[in-house]
Amino acid sequence: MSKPARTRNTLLNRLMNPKFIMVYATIVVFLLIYTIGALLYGDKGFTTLRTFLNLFIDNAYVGISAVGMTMVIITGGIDLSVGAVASLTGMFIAYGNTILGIDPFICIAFSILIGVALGLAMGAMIQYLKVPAFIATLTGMFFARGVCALISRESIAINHAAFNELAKWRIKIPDVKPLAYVNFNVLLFIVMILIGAYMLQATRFGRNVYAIGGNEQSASLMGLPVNRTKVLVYGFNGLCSVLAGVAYALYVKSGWNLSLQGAELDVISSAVIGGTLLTGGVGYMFGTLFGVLLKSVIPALITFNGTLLSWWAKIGTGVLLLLFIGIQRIVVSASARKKL
Amino acid sequence: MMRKRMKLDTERITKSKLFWAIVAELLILLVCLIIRPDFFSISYQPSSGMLYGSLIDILNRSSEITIIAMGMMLVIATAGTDLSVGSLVAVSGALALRLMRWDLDLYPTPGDWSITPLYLVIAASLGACLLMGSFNGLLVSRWNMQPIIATLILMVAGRGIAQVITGGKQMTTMFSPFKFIAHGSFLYLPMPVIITAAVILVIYLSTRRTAFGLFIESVGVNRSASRVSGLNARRIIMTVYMISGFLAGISGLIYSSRIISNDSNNAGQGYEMDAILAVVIGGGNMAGGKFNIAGTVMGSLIIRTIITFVYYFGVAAEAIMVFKAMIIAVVIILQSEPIRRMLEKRSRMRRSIQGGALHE
Amino acid sequence: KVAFSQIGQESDWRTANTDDVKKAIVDAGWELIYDDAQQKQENQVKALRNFITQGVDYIVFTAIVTTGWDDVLAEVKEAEIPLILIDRLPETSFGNDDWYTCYFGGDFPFEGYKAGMWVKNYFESIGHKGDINIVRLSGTTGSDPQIGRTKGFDEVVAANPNMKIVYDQTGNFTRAEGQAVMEAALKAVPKIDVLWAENDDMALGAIEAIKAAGKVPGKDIIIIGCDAVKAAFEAIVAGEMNATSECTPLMGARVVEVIKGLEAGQTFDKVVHPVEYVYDMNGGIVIDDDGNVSLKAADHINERLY
Amino acid sequence: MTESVILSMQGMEISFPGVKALDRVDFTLRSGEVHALLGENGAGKSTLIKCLTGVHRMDAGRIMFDGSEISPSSPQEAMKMGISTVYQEINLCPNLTVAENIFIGRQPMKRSQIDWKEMNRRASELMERFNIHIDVTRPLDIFSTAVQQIVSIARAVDIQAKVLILDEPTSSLDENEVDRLFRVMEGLKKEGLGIIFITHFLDQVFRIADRITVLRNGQLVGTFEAGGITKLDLVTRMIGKDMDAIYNLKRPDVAKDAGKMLEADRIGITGGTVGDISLHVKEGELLGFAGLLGSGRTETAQMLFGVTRAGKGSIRKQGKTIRVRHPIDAIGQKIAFCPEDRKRDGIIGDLSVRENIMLVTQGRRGLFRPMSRQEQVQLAEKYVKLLGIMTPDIEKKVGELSGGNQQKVILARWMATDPDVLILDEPTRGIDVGAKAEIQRLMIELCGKGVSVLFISSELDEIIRCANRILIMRDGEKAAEVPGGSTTQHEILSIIAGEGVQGGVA
Ligand SMILES: Nc1ncnc2c1ncn2[C@@H]1O[C@H](COP(=O)(O)OP(=O)(O)OP(=O)(O)O)[C@@H](O)[C@H]1O
Ligand SMILES: Nc1ncnc2c1ncn2[C@@H]1O[C@H](COP(=O)(O)OP(=O)(O)OP(=O)(O)O)[C@@H](O)[C@H]1O
Ligand SMILES: [Mg+2]
Ligand SMILES: [Mg+2]
Repeated sequence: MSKPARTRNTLLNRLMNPKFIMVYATIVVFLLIYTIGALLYGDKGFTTLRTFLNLFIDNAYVGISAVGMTMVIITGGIDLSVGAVASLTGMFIAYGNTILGIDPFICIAFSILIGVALGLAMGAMIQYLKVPAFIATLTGMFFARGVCALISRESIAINHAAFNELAKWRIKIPDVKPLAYVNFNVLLFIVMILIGAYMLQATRFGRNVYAIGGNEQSASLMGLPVNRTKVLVYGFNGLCSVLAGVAYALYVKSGWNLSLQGAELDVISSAVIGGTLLTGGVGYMFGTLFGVLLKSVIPALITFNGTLLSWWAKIGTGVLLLLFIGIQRIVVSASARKKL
Repeated sequence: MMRKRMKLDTERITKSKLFWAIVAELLILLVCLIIRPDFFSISYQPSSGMLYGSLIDILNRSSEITIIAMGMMLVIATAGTDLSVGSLVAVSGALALRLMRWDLDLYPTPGDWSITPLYLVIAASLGACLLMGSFNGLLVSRWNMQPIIATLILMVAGRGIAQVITGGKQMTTMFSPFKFIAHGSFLYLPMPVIITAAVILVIYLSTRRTAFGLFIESVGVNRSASRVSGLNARRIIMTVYMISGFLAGISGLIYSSRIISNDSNNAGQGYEMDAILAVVIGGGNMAGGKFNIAGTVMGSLIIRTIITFVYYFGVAAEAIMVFKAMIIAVVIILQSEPIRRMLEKRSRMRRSIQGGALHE
Repeated sequence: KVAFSQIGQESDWRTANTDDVKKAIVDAGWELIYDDAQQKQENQVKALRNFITQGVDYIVFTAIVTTGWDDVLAEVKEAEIPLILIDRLPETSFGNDDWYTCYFGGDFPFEGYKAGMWVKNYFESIGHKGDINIVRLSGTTGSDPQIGRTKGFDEVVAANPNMKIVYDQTGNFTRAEGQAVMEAALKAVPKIDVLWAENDDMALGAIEAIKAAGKVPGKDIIIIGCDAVKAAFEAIVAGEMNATSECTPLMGARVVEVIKGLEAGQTFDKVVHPVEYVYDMNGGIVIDDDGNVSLKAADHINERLY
Repeated sequence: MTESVILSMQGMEISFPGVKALDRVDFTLRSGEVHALLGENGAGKSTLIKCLTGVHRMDAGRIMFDGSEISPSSPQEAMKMGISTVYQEINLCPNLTVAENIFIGRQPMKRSQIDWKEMNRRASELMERFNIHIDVTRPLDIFSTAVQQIVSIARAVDIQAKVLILDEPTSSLDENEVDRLFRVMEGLKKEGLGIIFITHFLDQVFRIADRITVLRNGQLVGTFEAGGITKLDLVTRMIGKDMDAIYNLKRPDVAKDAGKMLEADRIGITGGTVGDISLHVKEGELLGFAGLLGSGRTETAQMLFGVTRAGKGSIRKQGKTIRVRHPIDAIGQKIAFCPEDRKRDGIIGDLSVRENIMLVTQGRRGLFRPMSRQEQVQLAEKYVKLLGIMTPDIEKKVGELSGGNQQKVILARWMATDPDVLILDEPTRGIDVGAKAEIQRLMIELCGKGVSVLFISSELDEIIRCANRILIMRDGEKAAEVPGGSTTQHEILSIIAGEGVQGGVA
């Protein structure tokens, strides 16, 4: 009697798992675009480590938010409030510190409280009142933006010694020119990605998230804590939005009620480009990491070009977006064909 | 028997989402009435030949969103979304102005003239939007791209295209036939209201008087099963995005005719969200399925009423957001299934108590 | 190499501004690196970082928002790249002002002030007695021009008790919203004498709303805008608008002048405002405390290119 | 016998809009017994289970479990208390691996991390117990319905519980799998579990059940000792009328000179699992398909209908070569196909019964010739009556019907198109005895009108009883073709098992 062939559980085998195809496709496209950039603008400094690290520095806040968003999207939901909540965080810190003279770290704690509470509230609305996530979080977004505007309509600078210290803190990479460094935001981004990946991969909570995205009704019949998980996911996303807001505040050291408008679309598309399916059930943190990088390499390319009219830049962004998704599709379908 | 039927009907009415949308709209209007009764005054305006009043404004200014929402409604019914509509509004306007003026480098004083005949202007604008709609449709139906991402492409690029068309300039025209689209009147009503009514009628006839509506809903609920049942799911999805693009084009013509110029930067800004909101308030399900034309129109009216309310009473415009959030939250929560079921249970209980009392 | 970081393209005025600066730089024979931030502060920060990486020689910068530039501007300073600010002057916490070379841009409060003076003196000139009911369409709340122009106009209102602002709402600097807000204002406010729109686009939108209400713009309601774009001149000549307070987007010449000067080792005043006028139908209305008068729009319409 | 009562439900009541699904139902379960729950489609069996496990909130009634009163508010709670359930529709997550589906929510942990290795190992072991040899690290959705069903059973069985509920676990299993399941059930019974077993296969009931409870229209008919009631008696009680006529079905008569209606010549999927199938069916003939799970019956049917494209071979209808690349083509050729996976390819859940029935007919008429409301209602009502679909009215959402009734709606949809060729992939799955007989009668009646029927079923006796010819498939290929009627179940089984004694048919 022939024993069925056991697949060996080697690292290679695990990495070659077909479920990671989308992630690999993203990485391939990223490398491709990066190479193109290097060929075109290598002489202008596109290939320097600094440019590469700038991708992280300039997009850390998007990435931090995308960690929570990835989780939300895996449950089959969506959260449009992230930009507004991050902006609100900035307002809290700026207004609290500059106008009211409160320690910015207390403001951050307060923001976390509010952000998580808003997230949980939206989650509860979605889960218990069966309001579509799109609408529940859209109201959340209007609400947060409205509160921003009510706090102040002018941008407020943040000027606090410890806060400035944190913003300025950086690890310099030795022996490279031009100067390259990693700052607090980048570390926060990487740490959040790792935490997110750990949660999704190694905890029951994370697996429940996938199960809910696969089929919510089934998950509930299988006896999983669907309600609790989903509400918590939105709460966690609220936390991520606040942290993104903190990162953004560190980045620009001010609060403005109109900041981060449309950031939610950046965050969502980063996650989706990284291979997360909006229908739920599929997505990986490392995919999201590369999604963020991929999404941020476009503006970098366009700036390096430096001659594009604003409108051509917009069209260019669209075309590049189309290009990625096209290539991603081709990579995925090619490997799918090979499998058969 | 007769009584039972009537009871059933009232039950059905209170259970429908449309009912709650209407209730919400009436409540907002009631608040207006209490604050200032003259909000409701409608008079005849001889100089423009139409009725004049805040209620007319609500109808008039909701047209852009209502028209777009009609397309969005069909797209949502197939379990999609179309984020590009706002940008298409800009494209349509830009193309129209470009065709009428055709003078990128000069700024001659605008007058009652046009380089291109109006029908060509309209055909070209709508045609371009139809084309862009089919681009969306292609990506979604053929390439199986996720609708949000697929339409994000044109959402970003669309405004760029609009600016390329006009060289980034805002051009004004005084061409009176074009002005008529938004400022003219018919049957004492502003033209946009008439156009909107026509669009609603056409959408109604083409979805409810043919099998198109059923097919859309079927594909939206279960694409795989619809395919097995012999529906050409791809073609249906494609068509729906084309309709959405086309209607965005109409909306864009109204918008640019209103301001008798193009505005590639601001035209249609945020329309996609408002349209989606209107559809959902009207009872549409983002996951696809049944759509409700009357509900969607109601949703659009609610949104416009809130804005008009804010303008009319001079409330700080920043409050629009908070206002919108609160009113929508209330409407949506009232419409939500658990709450409706609760209300229903309660009314049933009350009825059974009454029934018991009757027997004694 | 000259790098130029622009806010985005939100209006015609901005387009004219961008075109003028870019053209001037290119015409001067320098290499231009241009970045459009598409209304996002973060994009501008990215662009500035990028300019540093690319090692440009000068940076021309229009800040989308007043605050939040400390870090990146410190980096610019560190890299010893001369910074030329135009249109908007950001606030920083640097304590001194040697982080930028010079600033060139409109004096927003003064623009508002001139508009207010024009209204006051216009009504005096036609012998109007009693209250002047003013509707204000303000710009995007929180933006520099909105804050400045509102402040300047309010100064005049405060000094003249017969000038009353009866309705005040934002029109976000766009034609469509200017129109919709004016439409509501016409119904909510029984008597309107003056419309003061904080930019021309809103005024042009409002004109259509006024017509639809059966009133004659420019006669029944006196309309004054701001910016002085060509479309406003046309409206003034056509008699549908009364005046506009200039805010010039033409900054390219000054930018080139500064850079050339810097190359030659000159220094410049930190803050310079362009000379701006008020244009109206007939001219001759006093618009400031020095007795300067408004110009007749019809005489200048042909020199307007934007 | 001194079995103690572990679970008792008294006076259970629940109503949905338009139906009273349960009306004062009592039910008791002893530990160490298998208690069968029977009734027609829509009788309320699944609903009773769902009330017990907290999916639905009952309107009235008391549940005693293990000596104390409980009122579970969610499946999660019920599971914690020791009630493990396999629901009727397969309720698993298609995106997760087989192993995860078995262990989700109770994964083995190591240092507060999920121990994936251990989990996969145990999952493999468990699947071997059911003689399924698959890579448990592959996502569930690539496996067939049967495998999925076994996965969900494996999950329920592995949970340490006091009560195990199986709602139609055997509907898509073949004989071997059923045997294996029963062996597992016997084992659990010995351990003292109480098992509730819902099925429409009366043979199976008599094989394993100790007691039987019958529901009809949401009301309790009675509880019987399995030894004290005959099959016929049981059917009569379930359906409420005498139905012995159903066992006297006659195979369709095929005219000697009947032409070939549909022929397939060496069709197959390039690079796929099924290849080289040739078959034909004559006018008015009923061709049965037998085979093990995954033998490729479904894929063959899907090729004939254009759901999956046949990469090679040709298909002829009435002598003319036809191209079927999309179901539209097949429908145009008057072929109808009632798919196996009802949830995915069949029902359109949010649409009403009426709309579901008229859908294909309307599709054929095209966009611009819509059926009038009256026509639609007539059509729907005709088939609701013909097939005995239990629904309060034709505007009810199909998704809210009981499983069996959903199946009937799909059947109605295809019958309404008046086809020449009707392909039925497991049409009798999850359907009660009465309705099953009704469907068989309908098939034969259709054959009498000249329709050719291709009938796929995992129930051999059903095929043997009805089919003129039986096509037996093995491993994606045609293994044999035998005449119906004269062939016995045993003969077919031996062909199916054939030379390929693979895996380990114990
Ligand atoms: N969620 C629901 N909403 C409305 N009605 C429902 C719902 N679930 C079940 N019903 C109705 O309750 C009745 C009983 O259904 P149930 O699923 O319990 O039947 P069943 O005995 O399991 O039938 P089958 O053998 O076909 O599975 C049916 O008439 C059905 O239409
Ligand atoms: N027990 C099993 N072990 C492994 N793979 C299986 C098993 N059952 C089904 N499969 C998979 O399903 C594929 C064929 O399924 P298909 O649905 O066509 O067969 P079927 O005869 O209709 O079976 P079913 O009765 O499950 O519908 C096989 O190629 C195989 O990959
Ligand atoms: Mg059932
Ligand atoms: Mg099958």
